[in-house]
Amino acid sequence: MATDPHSKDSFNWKQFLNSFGPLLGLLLVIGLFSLSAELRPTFFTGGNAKLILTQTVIVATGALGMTLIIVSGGIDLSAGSLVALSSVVAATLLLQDWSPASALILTVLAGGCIGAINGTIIAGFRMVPFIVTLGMMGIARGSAKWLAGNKTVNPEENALNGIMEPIAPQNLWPLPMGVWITIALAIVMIFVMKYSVFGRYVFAIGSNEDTARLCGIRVRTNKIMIYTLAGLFFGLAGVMQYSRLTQGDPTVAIGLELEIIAAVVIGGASLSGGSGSITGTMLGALIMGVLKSGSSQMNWPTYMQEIIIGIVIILAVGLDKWRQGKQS
Amino acid sequence: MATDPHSKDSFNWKQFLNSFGPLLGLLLVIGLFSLSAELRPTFFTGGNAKLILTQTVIVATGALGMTLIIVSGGIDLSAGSLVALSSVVAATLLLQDWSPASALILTVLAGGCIGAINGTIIAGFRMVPFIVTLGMMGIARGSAKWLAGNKTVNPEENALNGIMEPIAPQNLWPLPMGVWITIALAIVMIFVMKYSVFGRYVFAIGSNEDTARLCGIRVRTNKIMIYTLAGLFFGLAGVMQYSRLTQGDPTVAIGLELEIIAAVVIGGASLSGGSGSITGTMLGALIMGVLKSGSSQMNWPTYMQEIIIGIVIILAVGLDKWRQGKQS
Amino acid sequence: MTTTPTKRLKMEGVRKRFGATHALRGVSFEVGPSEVHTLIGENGAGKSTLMKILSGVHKPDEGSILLDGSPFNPSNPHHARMCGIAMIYQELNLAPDLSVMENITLGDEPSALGWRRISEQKARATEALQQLEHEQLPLDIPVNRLSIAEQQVVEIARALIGKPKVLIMDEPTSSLTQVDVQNLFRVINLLKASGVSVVYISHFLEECQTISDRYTVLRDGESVGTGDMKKADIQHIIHQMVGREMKDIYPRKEHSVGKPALEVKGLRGRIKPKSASFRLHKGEIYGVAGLVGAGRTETLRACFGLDRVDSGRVVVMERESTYSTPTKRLAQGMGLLSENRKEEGLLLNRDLADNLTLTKFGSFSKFGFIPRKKQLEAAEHWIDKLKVKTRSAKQTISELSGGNQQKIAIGRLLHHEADIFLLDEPTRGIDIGSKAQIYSLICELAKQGKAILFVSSYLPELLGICDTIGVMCRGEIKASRPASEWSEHELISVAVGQTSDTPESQAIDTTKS
Amino acid sequence: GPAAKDDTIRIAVIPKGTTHEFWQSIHAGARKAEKELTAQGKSVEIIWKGPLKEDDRDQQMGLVESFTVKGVDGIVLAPLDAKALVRPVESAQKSGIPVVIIDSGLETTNYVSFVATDNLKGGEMAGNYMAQQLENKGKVILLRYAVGSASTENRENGFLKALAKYPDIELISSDLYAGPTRETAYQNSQNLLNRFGKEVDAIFCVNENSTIGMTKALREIGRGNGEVKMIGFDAGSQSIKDMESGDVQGLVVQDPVKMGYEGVMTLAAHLDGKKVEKRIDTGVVMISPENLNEEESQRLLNPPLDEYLNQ
Ligand SMILES: Nc1ncnc2c1ncn2[C@@H]1O[C@H](COP(=O)(O)OP(=O)(O)OP(=O)(O)O)[C@@H](O)[C@H]1O
Ligand SMILES: Nc1ncnc2c1ncn2[C@@H]1O[C@H](COP(=O)(O)OP(=O)(O)OP(=O)(O)O)[C@@H](O)[C@H]1O
Ligand SMILES: [Mg+2]
Ligand SMILES: [Mg+2]
Repeated sequence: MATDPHSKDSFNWKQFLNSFGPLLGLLLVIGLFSLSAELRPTFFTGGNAKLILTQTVIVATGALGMTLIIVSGGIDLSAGSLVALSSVVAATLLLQDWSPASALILTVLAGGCIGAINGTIIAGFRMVPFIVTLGMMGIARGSAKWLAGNKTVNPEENALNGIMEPIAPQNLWPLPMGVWITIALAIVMIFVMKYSVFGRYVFAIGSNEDTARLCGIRVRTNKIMIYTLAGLFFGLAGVMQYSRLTQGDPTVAIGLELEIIAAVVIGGASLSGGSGSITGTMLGALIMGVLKSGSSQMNWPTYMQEIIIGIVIILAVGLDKWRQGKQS
Repeated sequence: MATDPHSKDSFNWKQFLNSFGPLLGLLLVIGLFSLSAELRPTFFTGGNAKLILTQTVIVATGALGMTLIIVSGGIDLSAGSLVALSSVVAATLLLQDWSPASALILTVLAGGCIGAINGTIIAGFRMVPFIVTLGMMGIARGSAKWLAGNKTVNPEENALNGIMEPIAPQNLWPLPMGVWITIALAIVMIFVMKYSVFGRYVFAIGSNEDTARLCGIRVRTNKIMIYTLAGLFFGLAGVMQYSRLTQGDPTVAIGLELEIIAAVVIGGASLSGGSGSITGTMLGALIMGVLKSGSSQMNWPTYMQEIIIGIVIILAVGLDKWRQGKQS
Repeated sequence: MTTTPTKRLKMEGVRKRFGATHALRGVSFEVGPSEVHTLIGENGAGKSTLMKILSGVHKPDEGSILLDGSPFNPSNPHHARMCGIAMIYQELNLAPDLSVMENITLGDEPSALGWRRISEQKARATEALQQLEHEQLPLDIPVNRLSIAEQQVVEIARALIGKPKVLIMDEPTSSLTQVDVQNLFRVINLLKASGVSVVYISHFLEECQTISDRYTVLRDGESVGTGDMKKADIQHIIHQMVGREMKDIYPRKEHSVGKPALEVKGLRGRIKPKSASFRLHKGEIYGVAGLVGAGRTETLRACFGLDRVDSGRVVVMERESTYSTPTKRLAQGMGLLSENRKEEGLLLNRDLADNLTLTKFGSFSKFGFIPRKKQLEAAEHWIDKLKVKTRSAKQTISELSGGNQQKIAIGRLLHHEADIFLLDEPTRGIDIGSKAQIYSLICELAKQGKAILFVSSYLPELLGICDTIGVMCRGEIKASRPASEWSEHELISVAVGQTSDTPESQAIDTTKS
Repeated sequence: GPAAKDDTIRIAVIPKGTTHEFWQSIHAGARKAEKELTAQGKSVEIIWKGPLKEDDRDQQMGLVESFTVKGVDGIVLAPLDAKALVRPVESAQKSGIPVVIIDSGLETTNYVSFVATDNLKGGEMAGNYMAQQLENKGKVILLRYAVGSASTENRENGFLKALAKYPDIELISSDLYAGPTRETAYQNSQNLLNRFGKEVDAIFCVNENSTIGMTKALREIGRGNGEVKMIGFDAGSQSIKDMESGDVQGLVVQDPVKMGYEGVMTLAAHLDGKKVEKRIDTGVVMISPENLNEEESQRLLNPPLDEYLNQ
C-alpha cells in the first residue's frame, strides 16, 4: 500500500502553519499599525495593551463557547442576545440584594439553561442550528428587554463591578480580573478539546455526525452538552459585560455573535465543523481586538474601520484557505 | 424493495404539504390576530392589507435573491448593508441630477456588481459564503456611510419616491408600484427556478457541488451568476428602501439580512442547500410581515414582538421538519 | 459447528417499512458462535436494512431478535455496541478530520475520568492495524488524506478493537484488492477461531464460498433459502437470489475495434499519476487493473479535466486536447462514472429525473427552459431500460438501494449519449443480476462503437469482458496486453510491481488489439 | 497622563452617533470653537469620533478609554448612557484628562461642566403647546425613542408632566418606541396610526427621526395638514419642509451648534486654568409656523454647517 504521500515532513509543516497562521496574522496586524509614526508612541504602551485585552475579553469568552459549537458543526446566532440577557439577569439579581458571588453563579447557570434549550431543540428535533439560534436570538433579546422593563438595570456599586475595572489605566499591570479568568478558562479548554474524550467527540460530531452516531457516540447528549457549555460561557461573558457597563443593558451586544464567529473562524476553525482550536480562537479574538482598537485610534473616520475590518476578515480566512491548499 | 405501485395518495399529500405548509402558517398567524376583538375592526381592512404588503415588499424582494443563494447552498449576510448602500447610491445619483429611470437602473446594477464581487470571491477562491459576506457586510456598510458623507442623502422630490408611496391608504387599491414589481418578479423567478436550466443548476449545485462539477455544470460561473442576480435584487430592494424613506440612509436595514433569511427558511428552504421555493419564500416574508405589523398594532411592547417572532421562526421550521419526517 | 443447539443470534419474522417501501417482509435468520454466515441477495433485497436493525440504527416494525438466547432490542448503535455487536457499514463511515488512531477507537476510547489515555489508545489502534497487516499506516494523520482502500482498512480495524461477539461486515471488500481481501479473510478466520460470529455481506459469490460456513438468501425482503455454503451449488444460490437461471454472466458480443478515441501519453498529475500512457479505441473495452493507490482514479480524473494535469498529453478523437474541464469533456462526448457516487456522482436529495438528465438538459430544453414532461419521459425510458427498482421518476434518489443508485449514475452517461465512457469501479456494490446486466450493457455499447475504459479491482470481470487490459502500478501503466494473454496471477504480479521478469513490461505504448 | 510632545491642545469630541443632522451641528459648533481659538493664537485640534455602531454604549466607552490611554488634553462627550459612561469618565478625570459633558446627563459630578439643553423643560414646552393647540381637550399619542437615553427620557417625562395639568386630554398610547432609525420610526408610526389614526388629535415625537417618520405616516393617511396636531423635537431639514407645508404644528428646537461650541470653549477655558460653570444651559425654543421665518428661528434651523465642516 503506497503511503508515500504522508511523509513526516509535510506533517510538521502543517502543524506549524496551523498553530502559527493566526499568530502571523496577529503580528501582521500589529505591524500594520506600527507603520504609523503618529500612532507608535501611544499604541505600543502597557496601558494600550491592557485596554485591548480588556476590550477583547468579552468576545474571547464568548468565543470559547462558540469554538465548541463551531467545531461540532453548529453555529450560535443567539450569543450576542444571550450576553445582553445575562447582563440584565446579573444586574437584576444584584438589585434584589443577592450577593455578588451568587449573582455570578446564577447568571452563568442561566446562560447554561438557555444554551441547554438551544441544544435540546437542535439535537432533539434535529433542527438546523442556524434557525434555532436565530429564533433564540429574538427570544433572548426580547426577554432581556422584558426582564429589564425596557430600561437599563442599575444596581448599587458592588464587587462584580470590579471584574472588568481597569485600575491604573496607563499601565499594563495589574490586569483586570476578567482577563485572568478568560486566560485560565482558555487553558482549561485547550486541555478539554485536546485530551478529553468529550473534546474528541466534539470533533467527531463536527467531522461526520452519522459516523459519530454509528460509532456509538451519544450525539444528542453530547450536542446538548456542547450548547449548554457554550451557554455557560455566554453567561459569563454577560457578567463581564455587566461589569464593564456597571449596568444591565438589554440593548447591548447587538451583532456581537458575528464578531465572535469571526474570531473563531479567523482562528482557523471551519464552519463546516471538525476543525478549529482554542489557541487559534484566542488569537483570532485578539486580531479583531487590535484591529478595532488600532483603527479607532488611527484618526480614520468610522466608516474606514468598518471597511477595513471587513476586508481583514475576508483576507484572514482567504489566507487560511490558501495555506491549507498549499498542504494538499 | 417492494415498491408498492406508486401510491398516488402519499405523493399528493407530499405535494400538498410542500406547497401549502407555509400557506397554513400564514393563515395561522392571521387567525391569531383575529382572536383579538379589539384589533379585528382595524386589522381586517384593505388599508391594513396594503400597509402590510408595502412594509413586506423590501424583505420580499431581498428574499427573492436570497432564495437563489440559499438553494445553491450559500448564504448572504451582506444583504442588509447592500440595501442601505443601494439606497444611498440611488439618492446620490438623484442628487446629481440623473433621471429617475437611470438612477434606478444604475443602482440595481451597482447591487449586481457587489453581488458579483461576493460571488467571485466565494466561487473563485472556494471560500465559505458566511465569511465572505460577513466581511462584505462591513465593507458595504462602511462604503454607504462614506458615500453619504456620514449623513443621510436627501434628493428633491422625484418619480422614484412614488414607487412605494401608498396612495389612498385607507383602501387596498391601488397598490403601490413596488408591490406590483415584486409580484411580477416573483412570478418570473418561480418559472426560472422550476423550469429553466439555470434554475436546475442552482438546485444541483446546492444539492451536491462535486456532482454538479462532474456533470459538466460550470459551478464557478453559475455561482457568480447566482450572487450577481441576488445582488441585483438587493439593489432593487435598496431603491425601494430609498423610495420608502425618500432619502438615502446609510444606517438603515441593520439586521435586515436575518429577516430575509428567516423568510426564506420559513418558506421551506433548507440552509444546507438543494431545496426551497419562491412561493414558499414569498409566504414566509408575508408571515413575518403580518406578525410584525399585527403585534405592533396589538400594542404589545416591542419585546413581545421579538419573542413571538423568535418562537414563530423556530416553530415554522420545526413544523416543516416534522411534516418532512411524516413523508418518509 | 453449524448446528450448535444454542444460537448466538436469532432473528425471526422481522418486518420493516420505509414509507411505501416494504424493505423487509418477514425475515428469519440464525447465526451460531464461531460461524461465518453470508447474506446474499440482489440490490435492495434488504440485507443492509436487516443488519442495521441488528446494530440499532433502525427499529423493526415487527419481529423478534434473540442474542445468546435472550431478547435483544437495541435502542441505538451505542447500545448495540455495548452488547457486543460491531458493524462495518456499506458506505464508508469515518470522521474525515480525525486521525487514523482516533477513528479506530472512536466511540470506545480508553479513558480515565473522561480524559483520554493516549498511550493505550495508540496500542489498541496499532494492534488492530497489525492484525490487518497495515501497521505502516501513520496513526496521526487525518483519514481524509488516505485513499478509499486505506480508509476501508481503518473501518475494519475499528470493528476489531471492541472484541465483539457478533461482527457484521456489509460489503467490506468492495474497495479492497486481492491482497487485502486475503488479509481480511485471515483475520476473519482468527476471529472465528476465538468464537466470534461473523455476518458477511458481499456480491462476490466466490469470495463468500471461500470464507463462509453458512448462507441465507434474501429476496424482496424475505428469506428464501438458507444452507451450508461449502456444499452449496452457486447456480442454485443465484437462482434463489434472482429467481431465474444465470448461466453466463460475461456476455461475449462481437464488437470490432476502430480508430483511436482516447490517447494518453505520459500523463502526470499533482501526486498521481506519475506517467500514464495508454490508447483506447472506438469499440474497445479497455480494462485497467492495479492495486489500490496505484493511481487509476486519479488518471481518470485528470483525463476528464477534474484534476490538474502537470504534464503529458491527452488526445481525444485524434485531436490534441490536454487541458480541459468536465464541461468541455462532456461536450466532446466523454463521460465519467465516479468511484464514490454518494460524494461525487449523485444529487442525493433530488429526484431520479433530474439525476438522469443533468448533463444534457439541452436535448429537450427550449430557450433555456425545460419541459418537465419531456424530462420525465426521458427518465422513464432509462429507468425501464436499466430495470431500476423505483416507484417513479419523481422519487428522491437517496431512497433507492445502492445498486439502483449506481444504475442511475450509469444511466446518466447513456442519456448523455457519450462516446467515451470512463468507468471507475462501475460494479462496486452491485448484485450479480445487475452486474450481468451492466456487463451486457457495456458490450452493447462497444458494439455500437463506443470506447470504454473500465477500471476495476475485481479481476474476473476484467478478464471476462475486456478486450485489452492494462495494469497500473505506482502511477504508471506498467503493461498492456490483450485480455486473452493475461492470467489472474500475472495481473497480480505486475500490479504489485514484479515487472522486471515479464518481457511485456516494455509494452507500455503498444496498445493494439 | 503623557502630555502631547508639541503644544497643540488636542480635544476629542465624542458624539452619540454621526449620521443625524443634529450631530453634524454639534460637529460644526466644535469646529467653530476650534477656528476661534486658533484665531486667538492657540493651537487647538479637534478629534471628532463617534462609536462605530450608533447607539452602542460599549463602543463609546471604548472610545473614552482609548482617548484616555492615548492622552488627549481633554474630552467633550455626549454620553449614550447616564450610568455606563460614569466609570470611563471618572477614570479619565483621574488620569488628569478633563471631561465636559454635552447633550445628555451623566450620573456623577466628577466632570468639568455639563453643557446641554434643559430637556425636561423642552418636553414641558411641547406639552403646554399641544394643550394650547387642542384647546385643552383631545386624544394624544406619545411616541417614545429608545430605552436608556437620558435626554429623550427627560423630554418624555417633561411632556407627561405638562399633560398631567390638563384633565381633558387623554393619552391613548405611550408604550411604543420609535427605535434607532428612520425606517423603524416610520414603520412603527404606520402601525400605530393604523390602529389609532382615526381618533387621535395630537402626537408628540421626541427626536428628529421619529418626527419625520410620523409626519410622513400622518400625511399618507390623509390626516396631515394640521388635522392631527403634530409636534416634534429637533429640526431636520425634512421637518422644516413639513412645517412649511403645514403638516407640522410645532418643533421644539435646541441649539446644537452652541452646544458643540460651548462644550469645546468651556473645556479650553478650563485647560487655561479659568473657573467654569458646572451647568450651562444652551436653551430651547418652540418653533411654530408663526415664528418660522424670524431671524432667530432661521439661525437655529439652518445652521451654517458648510462654513465649518467643508474646509
Ligand atoms: N432510509 C430509507 N428510506 C427509505 N427506503 C429505504 C431506506 N433504506 C433502505 N430503503 C429501501 O429498502 C430496501 C432495502 O434496502 P437495503 O439497503 O437493505 O438493500 P441491500 O440488500 O443492502 O442492497 P444493496 O446490495 O444494494 O446494498 C430498498 O428498496 C431501499 O430502497
Ligand atoms: N485527498 C487526498 N490527499 C492526499 N493523498 C491522497 C488523497 N486521496 C488519495 N490520496 C493518495 O493517492 C493515492 C492514490 O489514490 P487511490 O487509492 O484513489 O488510487 P486508485 O488507484 O484509484 O485506487 P482505487 O483502487 O481505490 O481506485 C493513495 O495512495 C492515497 O494515499
Ligand atoms: Mg446494502
Ligand atoms: Mg480508485
